[in-house]
Amino acid sequence: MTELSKTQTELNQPEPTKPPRSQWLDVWDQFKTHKGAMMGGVLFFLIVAGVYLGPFFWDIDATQIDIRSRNQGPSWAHPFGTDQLGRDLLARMMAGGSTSVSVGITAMLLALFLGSFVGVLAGFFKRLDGPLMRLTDLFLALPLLPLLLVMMLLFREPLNAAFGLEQGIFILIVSAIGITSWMPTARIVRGDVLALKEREFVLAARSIGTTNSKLITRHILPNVLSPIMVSATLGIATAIITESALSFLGLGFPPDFPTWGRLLFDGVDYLQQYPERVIWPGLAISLTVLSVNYLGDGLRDALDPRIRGR
Amino acid sequence: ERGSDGNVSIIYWQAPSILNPFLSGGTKDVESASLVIEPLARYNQDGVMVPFLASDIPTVSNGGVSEDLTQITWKIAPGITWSDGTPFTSADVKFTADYCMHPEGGCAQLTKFDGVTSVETPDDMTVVVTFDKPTPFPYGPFVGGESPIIQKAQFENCMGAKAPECTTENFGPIGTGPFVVTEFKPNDVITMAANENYRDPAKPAFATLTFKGGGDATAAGRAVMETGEFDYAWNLQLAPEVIAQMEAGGKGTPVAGFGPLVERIMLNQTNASPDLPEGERSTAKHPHPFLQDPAVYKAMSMAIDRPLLVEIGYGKAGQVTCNWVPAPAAVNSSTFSCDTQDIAGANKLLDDAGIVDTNGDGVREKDGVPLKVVYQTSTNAVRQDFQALIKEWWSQIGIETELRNLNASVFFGGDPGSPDTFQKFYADVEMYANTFNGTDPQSYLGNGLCDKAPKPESQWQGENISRFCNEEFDKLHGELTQTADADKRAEIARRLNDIMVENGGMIPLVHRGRLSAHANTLGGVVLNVWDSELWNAADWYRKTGS
Amino acid sequence: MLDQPIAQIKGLRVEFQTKDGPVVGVEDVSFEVKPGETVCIVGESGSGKSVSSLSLMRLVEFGGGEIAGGKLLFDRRDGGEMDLADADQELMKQIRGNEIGMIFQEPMTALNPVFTVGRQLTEGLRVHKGMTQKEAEARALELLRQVRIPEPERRLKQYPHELSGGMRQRVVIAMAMACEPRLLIADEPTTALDVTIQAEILALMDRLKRETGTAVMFITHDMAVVAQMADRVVVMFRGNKVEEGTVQEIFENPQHDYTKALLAAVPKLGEMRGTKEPSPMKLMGVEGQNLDPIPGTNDVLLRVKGLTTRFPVKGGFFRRTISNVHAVEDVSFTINRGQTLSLVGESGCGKSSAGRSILRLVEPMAGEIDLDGVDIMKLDQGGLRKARLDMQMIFQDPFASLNPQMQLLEQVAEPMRNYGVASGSELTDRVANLFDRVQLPRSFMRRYPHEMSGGQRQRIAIARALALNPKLIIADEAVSALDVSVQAQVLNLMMELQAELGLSYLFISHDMAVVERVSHQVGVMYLGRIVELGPRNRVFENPQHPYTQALMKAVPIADPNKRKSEKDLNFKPIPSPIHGLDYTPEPSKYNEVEPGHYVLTTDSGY
Amino acid sequence: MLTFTIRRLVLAVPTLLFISLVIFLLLEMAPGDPMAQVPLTVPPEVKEKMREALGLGEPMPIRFWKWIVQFFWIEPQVLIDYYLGTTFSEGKLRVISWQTRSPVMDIVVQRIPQTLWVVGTAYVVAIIIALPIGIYSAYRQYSWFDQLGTFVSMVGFSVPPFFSGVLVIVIFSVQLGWFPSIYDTTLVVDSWDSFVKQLQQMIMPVMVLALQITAQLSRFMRASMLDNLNQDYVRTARAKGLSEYVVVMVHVLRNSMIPVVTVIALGIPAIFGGAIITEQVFKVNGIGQLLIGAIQANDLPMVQTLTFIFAVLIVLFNLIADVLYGILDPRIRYD
Ligand SMILES: Nc1ncnc2c1ncn2[C@@H]1O[C@H](COP(=O)(O)OP(=O)(O)OP(=O)(O)O)[C@@H](O)[C@H]1O
Ligand SMILES: Nc1ncnc2c1ncn2[C@@H]1O[C@H](COP(=O)(O)OP(=O)(O)OP(=O)(O)O)[C@@H](O)[C@H]1O
Ligand SMILES: [Mg+2]
Ligand SMILES: [Mg+2]
Repeated sequence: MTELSKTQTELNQPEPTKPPRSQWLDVWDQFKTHKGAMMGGVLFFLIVAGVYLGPFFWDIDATQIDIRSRNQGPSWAHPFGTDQLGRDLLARMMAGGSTSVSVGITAMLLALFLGSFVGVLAGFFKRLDGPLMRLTDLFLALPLLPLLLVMMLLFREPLNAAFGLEQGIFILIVSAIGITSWMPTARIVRGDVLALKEREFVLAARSIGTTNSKLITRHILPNVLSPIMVSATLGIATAIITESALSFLGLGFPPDFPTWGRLLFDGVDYLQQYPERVIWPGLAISLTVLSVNYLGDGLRDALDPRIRGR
Repeated sequence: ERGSDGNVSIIYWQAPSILNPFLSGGTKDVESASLVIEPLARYNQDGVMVPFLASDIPTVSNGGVSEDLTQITWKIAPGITWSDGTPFTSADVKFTADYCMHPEGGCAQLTKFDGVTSVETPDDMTVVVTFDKPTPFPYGPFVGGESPIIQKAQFENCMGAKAPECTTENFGPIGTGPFVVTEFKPNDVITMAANENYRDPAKPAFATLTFKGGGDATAAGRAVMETGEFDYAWNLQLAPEVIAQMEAGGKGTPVAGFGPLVERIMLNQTNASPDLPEGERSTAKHPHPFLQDPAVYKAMSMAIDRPLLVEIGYGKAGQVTCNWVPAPAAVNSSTFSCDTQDIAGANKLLDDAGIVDTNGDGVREKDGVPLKVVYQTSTNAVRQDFQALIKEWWSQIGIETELRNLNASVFFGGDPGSPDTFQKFYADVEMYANTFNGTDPQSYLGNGLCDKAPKPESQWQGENISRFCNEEFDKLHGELTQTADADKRAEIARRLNDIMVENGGMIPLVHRGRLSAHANTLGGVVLNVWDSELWNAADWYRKTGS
Repeated sequence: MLDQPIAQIKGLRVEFQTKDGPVVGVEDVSFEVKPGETVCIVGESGSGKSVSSLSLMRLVEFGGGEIAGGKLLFDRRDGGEMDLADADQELMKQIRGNEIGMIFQEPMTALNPVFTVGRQLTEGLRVHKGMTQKEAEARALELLRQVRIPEPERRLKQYPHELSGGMRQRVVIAMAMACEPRLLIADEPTTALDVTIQAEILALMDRLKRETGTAVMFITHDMAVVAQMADRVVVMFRGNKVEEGTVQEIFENPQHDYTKALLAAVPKLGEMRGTKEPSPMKLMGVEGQNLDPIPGTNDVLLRVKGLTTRFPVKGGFFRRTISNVHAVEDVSFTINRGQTLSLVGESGCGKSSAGRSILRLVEPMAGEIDLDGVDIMKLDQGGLRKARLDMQMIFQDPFASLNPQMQLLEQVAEPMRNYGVASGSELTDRVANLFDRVQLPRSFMRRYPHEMSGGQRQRIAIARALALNPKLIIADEAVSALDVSVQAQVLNLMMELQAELGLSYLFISHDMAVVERVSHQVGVMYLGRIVELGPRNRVFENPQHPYTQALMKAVPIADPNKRKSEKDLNFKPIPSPIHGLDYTPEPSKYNEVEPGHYVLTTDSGY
Repeated sequence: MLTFTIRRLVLAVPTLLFISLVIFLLLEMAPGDPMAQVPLTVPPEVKEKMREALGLGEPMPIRFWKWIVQFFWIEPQVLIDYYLGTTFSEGKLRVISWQTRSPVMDIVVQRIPQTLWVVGTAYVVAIIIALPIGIYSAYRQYSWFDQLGTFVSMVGFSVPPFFSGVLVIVIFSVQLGWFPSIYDTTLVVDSWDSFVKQLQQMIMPVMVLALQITAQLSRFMRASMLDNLNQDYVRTARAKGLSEYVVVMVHVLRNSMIPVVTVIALGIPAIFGGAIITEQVFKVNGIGQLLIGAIQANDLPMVQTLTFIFAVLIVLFNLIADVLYGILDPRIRYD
């Protein structure tokens, strides 16, 4: 009989040997094995650190004008060279980066939030679907520039008064970009939610008394993470570039406030004489976007338990 | 010989949208139209009037202008025909005046006809213009690119409210100029061909002309000087290094000319603080807390390194100036000198005036009010560089500056609903450039008159942007309107200029020229800042051998 | 020549490269298939059955596998034996579909959704036989007739989703048969189908084999099907062959422990003959099993009367309802405390809809539902939420009903969280207890659904249903997706819980043998109505309604001596449940043939 | 399907009317003045007169109503007149641009060819490039080709056209002198030579635009292919003995194209909308440039009309995408 019971235990599925561990450790484990994600993560960390901590080590002010040493190439005094007013490009890259990265990330988050919110509502509540999708059409159709002008007109002064100059403009720009770029996310998320809603586990969740709000946060949202991640990666790039377009139109930050987009835009005129002026900001934007992309890929894989198990 | 040199191509980075200058007023439209329709007389490159459709320039001495300065009589040169072959007569000239002075027409050049009471045509070749009062400078109507003659036969049905409906006419006016329109694509491109009926049978040398619009100044400059795709590029407002680099391309040459265009900083004489109630902000009710203090504005001016500004922003196309009206040469005052920066002097001036930093924050205070200014301008690379530099310099004399740049179409758009227009001037200082047409500064100087200040009652319209108000100035300007003698007029003008600058209405920065570029193979280009740049397109030709 | 095997597998070993290193899918398997013979391969889920067959087709490579050793000898049609293990893909292309045909596990997904049936059928013919479009279509038509699809001309132009599951499976079979392969591999072709269709398909394959002399390799874990089909049987366990023999040998004299356990776990129709109450199954190797019958009580827990559920079919310009799917039509029954009522019937007859209607997960149109004195139909959303404390559901597909992104701990804890029953460490304790209850190791609490086997997932679903101590559990095909050994474990667990906690079940299934094992009462559904309702032994031993009788006949019996022949089966196509708005169905009237045994007298459409 | 389409079309009418109202209000609220580009030398009184001549003095509701009538009633008549030679529209006031004082629709019609040529070609080129890249990247997931594809498309996506455009101009026009830097909208393609010229002037803007579109589309294509490559029906197809090419390019591709085609369809309004920055950089002077110019000049009738046409296209192509979805995927049935 011992023989038999041995077989019987054997007949049960092989048990896992790994001890139980926290979800986040799992995520981190999986994340670590994704080479691209690690590289992306490290790079992004370096960029963020360089941009926010850099100024502590490189204490030239980004707006300090040293007219005698203008238009210089890279040197020890100015590793990235100087611009047409003799401002140190490294310092400007760092200052610009902190604005651009903050704007990129916050605007992207805002757009994601709006897009996911609208998308989830439209997909989940049949009644809201029509109106919300028409709203999306409306926003897609609205001309961006007049919209921004109106926003500037209505909100610049109150925001300046409430949050101070820099904060006010920051909030304004971030919301302007966010409000005008959530629509694709909303569409994608809605499509996924529509499909997800028909899945049986949603019905199952309902049968155990899960309320709608919990249903959305616990069951629907985690499962639409993957398209949201993709939108997020693309969103950062769009936000950084849109910001530069805004500055160019005189709708962005005050002129003494460098951002990568603006540095790139200003540099374009000097493309032939001083190519490094476009290379630095161009490289910075591309690297940020790339690193966020790989980071997003890795995160998506890491957050999806089905892939993580493999 | 006419038509022997093939095609000439011109690029304007602003695209013409209409070929009827009376309906637009935009430089791009006026200049493109100047290839087709012509005035009786134009200014040449020196600002001197030369007859075009008229046989000579009427003056008091030759009897063309009446002694009491209320009448001018133009004689039309013989043998001029419209491009459709019909003869050009005084009826066309009179019609042009009627057309523009029609109350419902919305004519952009109405000021040219200021004070005109009647236009008479005693015969086919004579035009008599009568003014309501003595007009020392009677060359407003029918002179210069802004006031060309249009054909009566063509525009007869386009008077007043009907003007905008005449698309064909507005897009293809029949003219007397060297070229005729073959196709007009609004805001894009115009193709023209040589006028078969042009008065000089040997001109124009080019059989066809392409006038491309749109893009940006960099691209236009590149297309002429680097790739050689175009023959002529207009108004290249670019950093000097960029121009130099382009010139090194070897295909074209930049040319500069100086009109009365001045880049200046306007000083708000009134308080623009956002704490004031709407409707009282930036009005004469509340004088500015410190900008009217001579020590302050003089120090601000002294702190500025103008030669550097010129070098960085305009290069060849700029000159240092301390004057509001630096051209024509006769009216250029020599009272002030400002070509060296003097930070120490500025600081001393402020210290002596008792305007010092009392609380140690690096910013001076006057009567407890810190010297913090909001400095606004339109969005434009050079202006932003200027802002950055000037902010830096002012910080060295204890003035803190907040920079703001605004979309040009909002800033210069007169929308009374927007807080960001240059007329509303919801800032302490603002920078832009202004100029006048022709050579007579009288009405331009009138921009300093007390009652021309924009205010809520006038829907914020008015040319006295800095709300400058000076009794002596107003009186002197009145005198100017009565004076006919050229030297006397010039002297008064210089004094008006001095009063404005001395009393802190503005800080002139750079006398800006116009920088255009032409291909090395294009001959006959004479840059003219007093009239249309294309004024002598009839004389252009292709240089052989290159 | 007949004795020359068509295919010989010798010492096959297949490995998969994964992130955690190589995984052995098949360790060492050898067997052979002779012409005109059906070899059944049985074994638990994951034992390497599919991988072996895919290796023979050399399709494992596309799934990331690699044939690490062994020979795959195949006798080609134009003479000559060759080793497929080292044939190149170019040659394989000629063999696949042409000389070896394959029927895949999942009929629902094996067809390309965007091409018509005709196109998919003719593709292989044109490639291998060089037929023109016309010839191929003619042949496809002939094939569809052979597999007895009604209206074959029309089907050719239809898309897969327009066919029912059974029809789709037949199309897949026709596709595999198209080029008259010498060897037909059928990988669990009937697992997902209900008995009636399954019976039809098995009969069909049998006939085709007899008529064309094709050798068949039949993969399944259903012993009843094996008994019905096989000539020889190969038993696989964890990547190895553990036993091989003729079907009689295996059924009558199994040698290996695993084979014995497998056979023991098979519920056999008729096993419960003569008993009134259900009792747990005797499992091999489990000591101290309590096999007492479960009597239940006589006091009514759930009373359903005249339940009617219709799904609107919208159409027209203003998207008005133009007709209704009559999914559940005037259904009445009662369930006693501690007892089980089973609903059986063909796919699509409305079983799940009935179950869901009771929970009001779909809104019923009419009827009364009384659960322990609570009128469910009258409740508002809040009340309903509260009422669901007492009734829970186990869903048809355990994998689909679990959120793939949530840890099991969270999933089981969720109902308690929702009702604020417990929190913090108490919650964790209760979840742990539930895991113990359903015999899952506590270490599984932090796993995700995909990391579990089907049986384990089903236990999670049960644990979740139990979390709130409900009085009634609606188990919708809770065991259909499982292989027999796991199925037996789950069934026993459910019965054990019933005995201990006095739970009532509404058990929905199409497997008659399972139903016989677990129920007190049985209701047979057809086209939305219960056509026969009564105590289990009465319905099974004395079926009155013609539909019940047909259903009973279709059930395969796990005994090779009791094979059914195709002649016994005769199924009518099911009429459409969609009716116009003006259609008023007659009320269901029943005739009480025996005490408590009702038979529908109204015309049910059968 | 047909009733679905018709119903959506009918529903589109109130939607579009509402959108047009919102656009109108937005433009009204936006600061700016059609006289902004008139030189400062023109005094305010004259500007005021000019404004009145444009009809700016009238109250807002009247102006909106006028626009509605002009756009929905008179413009269609003009179109009918144009094709049938009738004279319905004679003497009626059309939507007139403030900048050019000419009918807006005439200019739009004038601009469409170059926009379609350039942006449309770019779109087509991008599709032609992106699909194979996406397919192959998915088929060989994580191969060096896939990695490179990801890298290039991400860089392509993150480089703004005001930079890449100038870069290619400097390289190909200034340094190499291969292509003209300024697009010639007057070129008439009627011979081989002019065709070559047209190609030359199109290459750079098309390149810049296509890079961006390719980047996005190839990502979509790849994801969609990956979803389908592991489906069971692919194995079935292989088991039938079909060649790899047929399996991937017929069976998988057809399924993967379903979402991608709708993405492509949704992108089409953008073609008509033009590519503002790219058109500006290369002086293509298409619809995009027209719009930005009109916005800068505060030419409200022009902006209103263009944005509205754009809105119509968006709504229309949304519908087309939905319908396409239904056609391509036989499982989806509306109604
Ligand atoms: N693509 C793959 N990658 C990794 N491992 C795999 C893959 N395909 C199959 N396996 C493993 O190979 C083993 C055999 O799987 P196979 O599919 O042959 O099982 P089966 O006997 O057909 O089971 P079922 O009855 O569930 O179909 C399993 O352990 C499985 O995990
Ligand atoms: N949400 C729904 N909308 C429309 N029709 C539905 C819906 N759900 C089920 N139906 C239809 O109702 C009928 C009964 O379906 P139900 O799922 O109850 O069948 P079932 O007996 O459970 O079948 P199976 O054994 O396949 O699970 C079927 O015709 C089905 O197509
Ligand atoms: Mg299998
Ligand atoms: Mg069901």
